[in-house]
Amino acid sequence: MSARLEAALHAGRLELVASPHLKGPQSTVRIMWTVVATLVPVVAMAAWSFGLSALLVIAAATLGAVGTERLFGQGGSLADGSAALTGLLLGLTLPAGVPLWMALLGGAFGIGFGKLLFGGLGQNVFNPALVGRAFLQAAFPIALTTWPIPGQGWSRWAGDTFALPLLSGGADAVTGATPLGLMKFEEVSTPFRELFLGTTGGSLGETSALLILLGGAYLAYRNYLNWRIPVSILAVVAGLSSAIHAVDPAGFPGAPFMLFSGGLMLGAVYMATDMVTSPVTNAGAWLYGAGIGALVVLIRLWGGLPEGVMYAILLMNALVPFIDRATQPRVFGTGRRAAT
Amino acid sequence: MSASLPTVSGTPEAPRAAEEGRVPVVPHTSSPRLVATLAVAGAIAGLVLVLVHQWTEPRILEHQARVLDEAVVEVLSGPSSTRTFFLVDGAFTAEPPAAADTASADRVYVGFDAGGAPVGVALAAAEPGFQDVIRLIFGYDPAGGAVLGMKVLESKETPGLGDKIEKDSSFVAEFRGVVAPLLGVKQGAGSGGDDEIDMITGATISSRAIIDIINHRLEAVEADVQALWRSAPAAPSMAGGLP
Amino acid sequence: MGELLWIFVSAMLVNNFTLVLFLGLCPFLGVSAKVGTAVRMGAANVFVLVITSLTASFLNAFVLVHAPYLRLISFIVVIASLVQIVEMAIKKLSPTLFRELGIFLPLITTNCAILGLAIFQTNRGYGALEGLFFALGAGAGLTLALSLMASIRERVELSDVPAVARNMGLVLVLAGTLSLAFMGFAGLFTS
Amino acid sequence: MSPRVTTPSEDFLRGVWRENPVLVQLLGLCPALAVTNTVANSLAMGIATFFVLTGSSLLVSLLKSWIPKEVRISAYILIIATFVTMADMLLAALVPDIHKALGAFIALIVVNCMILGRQEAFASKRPVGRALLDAFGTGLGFIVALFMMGTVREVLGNGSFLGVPLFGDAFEPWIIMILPPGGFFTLGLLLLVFAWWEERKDVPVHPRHWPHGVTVTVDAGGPGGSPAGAGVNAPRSD
Amino acid sequence: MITLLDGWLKGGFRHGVHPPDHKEATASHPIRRMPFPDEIVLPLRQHAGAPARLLVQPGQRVERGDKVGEAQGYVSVPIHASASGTVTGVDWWPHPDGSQAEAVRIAVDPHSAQIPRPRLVPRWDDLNPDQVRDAVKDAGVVGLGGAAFPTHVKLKPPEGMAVETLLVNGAECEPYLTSDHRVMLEHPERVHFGIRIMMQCLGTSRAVIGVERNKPDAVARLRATIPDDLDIEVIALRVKYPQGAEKMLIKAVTGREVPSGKLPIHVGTVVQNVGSIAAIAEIFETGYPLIERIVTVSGPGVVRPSNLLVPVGTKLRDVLAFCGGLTPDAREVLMGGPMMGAPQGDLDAPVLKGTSGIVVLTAAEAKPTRVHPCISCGHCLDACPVFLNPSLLGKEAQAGRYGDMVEHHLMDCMLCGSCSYVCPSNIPLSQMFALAKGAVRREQQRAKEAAAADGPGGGKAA
Repeated sequence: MSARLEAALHAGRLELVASPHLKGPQSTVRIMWTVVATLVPVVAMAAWSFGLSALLVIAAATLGAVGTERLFGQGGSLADGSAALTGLLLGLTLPAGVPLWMALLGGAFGIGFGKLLFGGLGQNVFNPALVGRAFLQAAFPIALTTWPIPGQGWSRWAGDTFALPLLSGGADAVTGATPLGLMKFEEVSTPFRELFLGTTGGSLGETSALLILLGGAYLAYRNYLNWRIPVSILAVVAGLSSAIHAVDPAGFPGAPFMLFSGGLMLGAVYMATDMVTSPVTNAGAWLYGAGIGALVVLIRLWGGLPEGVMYAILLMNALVPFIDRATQPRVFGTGRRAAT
Repeated sequence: MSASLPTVSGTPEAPRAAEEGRVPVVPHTSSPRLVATLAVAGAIAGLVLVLVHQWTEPRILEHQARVLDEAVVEVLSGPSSTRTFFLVDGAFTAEPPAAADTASADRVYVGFDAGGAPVGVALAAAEPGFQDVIRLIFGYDPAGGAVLGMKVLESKETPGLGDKIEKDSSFVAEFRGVVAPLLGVKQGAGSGGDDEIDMITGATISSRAIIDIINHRLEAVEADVQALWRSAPAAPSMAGGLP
Repeated sequence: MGELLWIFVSAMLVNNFTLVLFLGLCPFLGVSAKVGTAVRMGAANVFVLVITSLTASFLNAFVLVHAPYLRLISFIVVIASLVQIVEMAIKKLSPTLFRELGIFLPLITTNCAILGLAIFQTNRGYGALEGLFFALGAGAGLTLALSLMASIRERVELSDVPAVARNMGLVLVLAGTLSLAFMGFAGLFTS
Repeated sequence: MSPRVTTPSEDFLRGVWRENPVLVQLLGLCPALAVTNTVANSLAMGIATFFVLTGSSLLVSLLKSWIPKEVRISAYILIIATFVTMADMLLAALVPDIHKALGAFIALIVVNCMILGRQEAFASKRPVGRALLDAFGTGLGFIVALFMMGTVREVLGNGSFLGVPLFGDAFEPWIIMILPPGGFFTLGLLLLVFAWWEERKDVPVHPRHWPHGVTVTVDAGGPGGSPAGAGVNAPRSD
Repeated sequence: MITLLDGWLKGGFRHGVHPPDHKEATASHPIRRMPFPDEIVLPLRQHAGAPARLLVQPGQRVERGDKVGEAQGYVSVPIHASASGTVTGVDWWPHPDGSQAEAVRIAVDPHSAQIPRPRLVPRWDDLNPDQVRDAVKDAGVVGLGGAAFPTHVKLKPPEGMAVETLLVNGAECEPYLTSDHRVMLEHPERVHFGIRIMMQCLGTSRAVIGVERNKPDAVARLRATIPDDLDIEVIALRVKYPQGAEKMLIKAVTGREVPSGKLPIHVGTVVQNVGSIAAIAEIFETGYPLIERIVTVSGPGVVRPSNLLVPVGTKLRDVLAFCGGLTPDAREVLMGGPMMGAPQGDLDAPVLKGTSGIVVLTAAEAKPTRVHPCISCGHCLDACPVFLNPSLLGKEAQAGRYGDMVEHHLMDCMLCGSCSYVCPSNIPLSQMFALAKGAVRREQQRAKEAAAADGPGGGKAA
């Protein structure tokens, strides 16, 4: 045997790794960063609609999330992209004119109390971005429901962007209303085309249904989100609101309005599908989505708030452990479920 | 709380332990003695409470009456005297028959000016708001059909937002002289009608609840109040607060 | 009917006893480690709450109009004894039911949700029927909060919770987040 | 469990800090969360509870040899309820505004198991002086905890302390802090800080039945026996 | 509805994964005989069940095909010398499973013609089933698919259980491996002959050969050569891992699920690897015992991928050297396929009867080592062919809750590795399950022994 061959057969550099020795194409890090990437058009749209304030608000929320993860998270956990995604999503749920310090605080709270306290990525029960959003909503209800009018130009600073920490802005912003607010409190409906393209008032990321649907479709195609969740949410919202609209057309809006107004698209595609906080089983995904859809309709039509997507998702997040227990797959060769 | 107390009810074991723990392990005391002890303790407790009650009750009642009186005076813009009318058998009367249950009967408070002429009726009402039941009192002029003033007595609306229904003086001021039934409009979006109330931005549900409470209340007793008004109620014989 | 529905929904969701009014925190924090236990605890709570509501209605209507200062004492004494009697009756009549629910009963009697129900019901001037719906709503809300918390904690038990959060800190934050989520129900069925 | 001999100062100080009823033993959480949205309410609730606790402890300690074991819990509750009713009526007569703000939670002092716990664990076994010291300490600890909660919540939630504005008009209040979730979060935060502090001191954190469901007893009764022994049937609540 | 589903499922099972199969590297390489190496190492433990009992002493001369170890008990088979030579020692030697095992070392006689002793070829059609089974056992035949379960055991269905269908496993779902493929392609008549013998032995009249659709030439060859007198069906299965697992194959072919903890015979089937079938046929064609087997040597880390006929006991080193050695970036040498194969740290370990392939991976294929937390994506649930919840099991494994894992059907896990393959966080799920299963088995064994030690009646309390 030649020396070359002997060298080539030397066992010293062989790795001993447990099977399987092949690895599928999916990677947690890639999933997170891809989701971030599909949000770029949505962010761009927000900037186009609401001006540079939009970018600053999103940046502040992201900084809050990433900074908290860096300070209190496990070493290297920033690289998985989940904290950045949380911050980005939180930013997209905020109005353009919210003071930057609030966005930062929301990001920090969401990551700190919504994620790190549970042990970090994968362990949390509630969607951290929505925990941050719900905290801000409860803490600063007025700032969080002050909606600058979109389409006022690129370089406009909206509202209270530069308010000093802990202080309110006090700027007299030109404010508009969201389509849902108009519907709930003034019984004015918004044309469908505006809803679909996103030229209406609202949170930074909730206005363009089109871009969100495109991003979601790509993620579903790559299996980076469970398509059953958005499909069941949207189907239940459409079905319930159509039925209610049929009974009382004057009192309740129809399905197109319900689907394309408010944060439903962003919530259904990007928030409810957060893998960590949604059911692990497919049957559970259907139930979970249906529950979110039903709660959204309940809160929007009969609740005190114009919008209920955030609360619907948080409430169903709380039910996920329950749903997971109830929908375990039936184990091969048994009549029984994997977990009881 | 029991996070720290060992007998907490949580695990099935704990109650079982509790079960066993109930078996008396201490020297037995005779039943009459037990009953007697508790009876004596109860009697002493009752006695103490009656004493404290007798001392505090007049003060508490006085305070309650004062609060109500102040509210009535506020929503009727300072009448010189007021008088309570009870709804008995479909009509308001100042002195209900002895048999009537005045404790739970519906009532209104009529305010009179210095000359003894009635200036308006104050009505209390309550309905669910955003968070919980809102209780309020408002003054009403049956002749002109106008609300004279409104004061929230109790609410749990969101601090800083919904609680503006009682803390926002411009909102409260809107209820002076507005014609019923009231109509809530978005701030600045009204047509200037004399039945319009500008709702609070961001607290639409709470604002609307106030308007609804007043409208519903008036709807329910309007006829009886008009009847009372037509009967030209008399001022109390001596000026003063509510009975 | 609408008012009864509102009383029920309000007690269960909008003003949830545990998550908004902080009543019944004892089982919520101490007991909610297993879903099965939590659900049975909730059921036992519903049971005691209904008894309490009926008792309070009776006491309010016939006894306490004459001696309001004895309210607290009579609530406590009468409810505790009544539950004790019912417990003994169940033990005799249905040992199965007793095993399922009965063991919780003595621990619930002086739970502050029970006394809270009696007092709130009195303060709001609810009659017997309204009180019953109030009790059912409160019980449903307690059961919901308990079982949600329990299922979440079963999941969190498998997590790598940081040491500082194990000292009930995480449980309180969880409760806070649930309470935050329940804010979504505010204003339900009022407009 | 053989009673360890304690000094009077130990009896007093224990409840104030090291075995703080709220922050360490997690007792009396219902009022600690429900009424601490302002400092004034917190103090009022703290003082009312202090009053009930000391009154009950005094009486229980005085009567301890006359109260038969079988009915002692009922007797304690009767005593506590009497004091609570007195407190309720006195507050209503003297400070009606605070009484209105605290609402039903004054009556609920009855089911604050901290109070019953002290009777069962301490007052019923000790001389009057020690019982009073213990009640003072525990009551003070309760006031301290409620005061801390109330301070955090009012300062952040309203920008004021005891109603006095601290930051001027431009301050943006964190309304959540005076809402129910804020109560949970504030207490959660305090517990986190406490745990972090304990950890930093390298003292093991109080054992609790977390995360594995194993209940570990913390001697709530302190020296002299925990409620585990005699008081298994003791009613508790928040 | 059920039948509709079954129709849709025909030729497949639910879940599973689709790793790239890489069969093209060797699928077209005909089987070549590898020259005899200088030394043969025959571990006495090569099959499931009791190891063989040593029959030879150092210094003893053995001829090719002679027994060096005898079966020890019913679930055991003998081991035969795969080359003529001299026994140089019986030593502890690296075993492909990573441990050391007692092995017979034979210095191959370079001057020998390596022609086995002449043997009587039994006329199979004169033998009753018991005699067939004895012959199979005596020839040391085990399942060649990897599990190495003694074949004769499978040939005897338990009392009162009838075999409806003989299922021949030609799925070969592991990536890279093509040894079964080549057997079906090059020796279809041997496969059919083996089926004939087994059908007679099992008393069944129906056989089905399941082959994945990525081997169309094998399907065609087998179909074309079916003897007229036999009821043999060749089914082309959808390509999916782990199609070759017994229970999956049965589900795919018959639509029936083998009950948890039960054997294929409970649904009236016996599954036999196509290589083992060919080996049985060979016994009755040539009289030779199982002393050599077809091994696929493949993977990007091998210079010349090949399908080789290798004497059992040949060291990996020699096999790889014959294939041109390893490339400089070779990182992992696997015995078996890349999904379930065992990594080799010592190339002195020999090829065993159950070795279907040697796959060498380079750094490019090796999976990343950084493990991220489980994000509950649920991909593992979609992959698990037995419908477990690997996500939950993994968390329980991490918390050391083996009891909960058993409740959640850990023991139904067949360690196919599908969950680990799809896991985006690189969590070594199947490794954790293997450890847990081992721990649970040991615990059960200990409990059983403790119960036995207590004596009859005394063990009740435990």
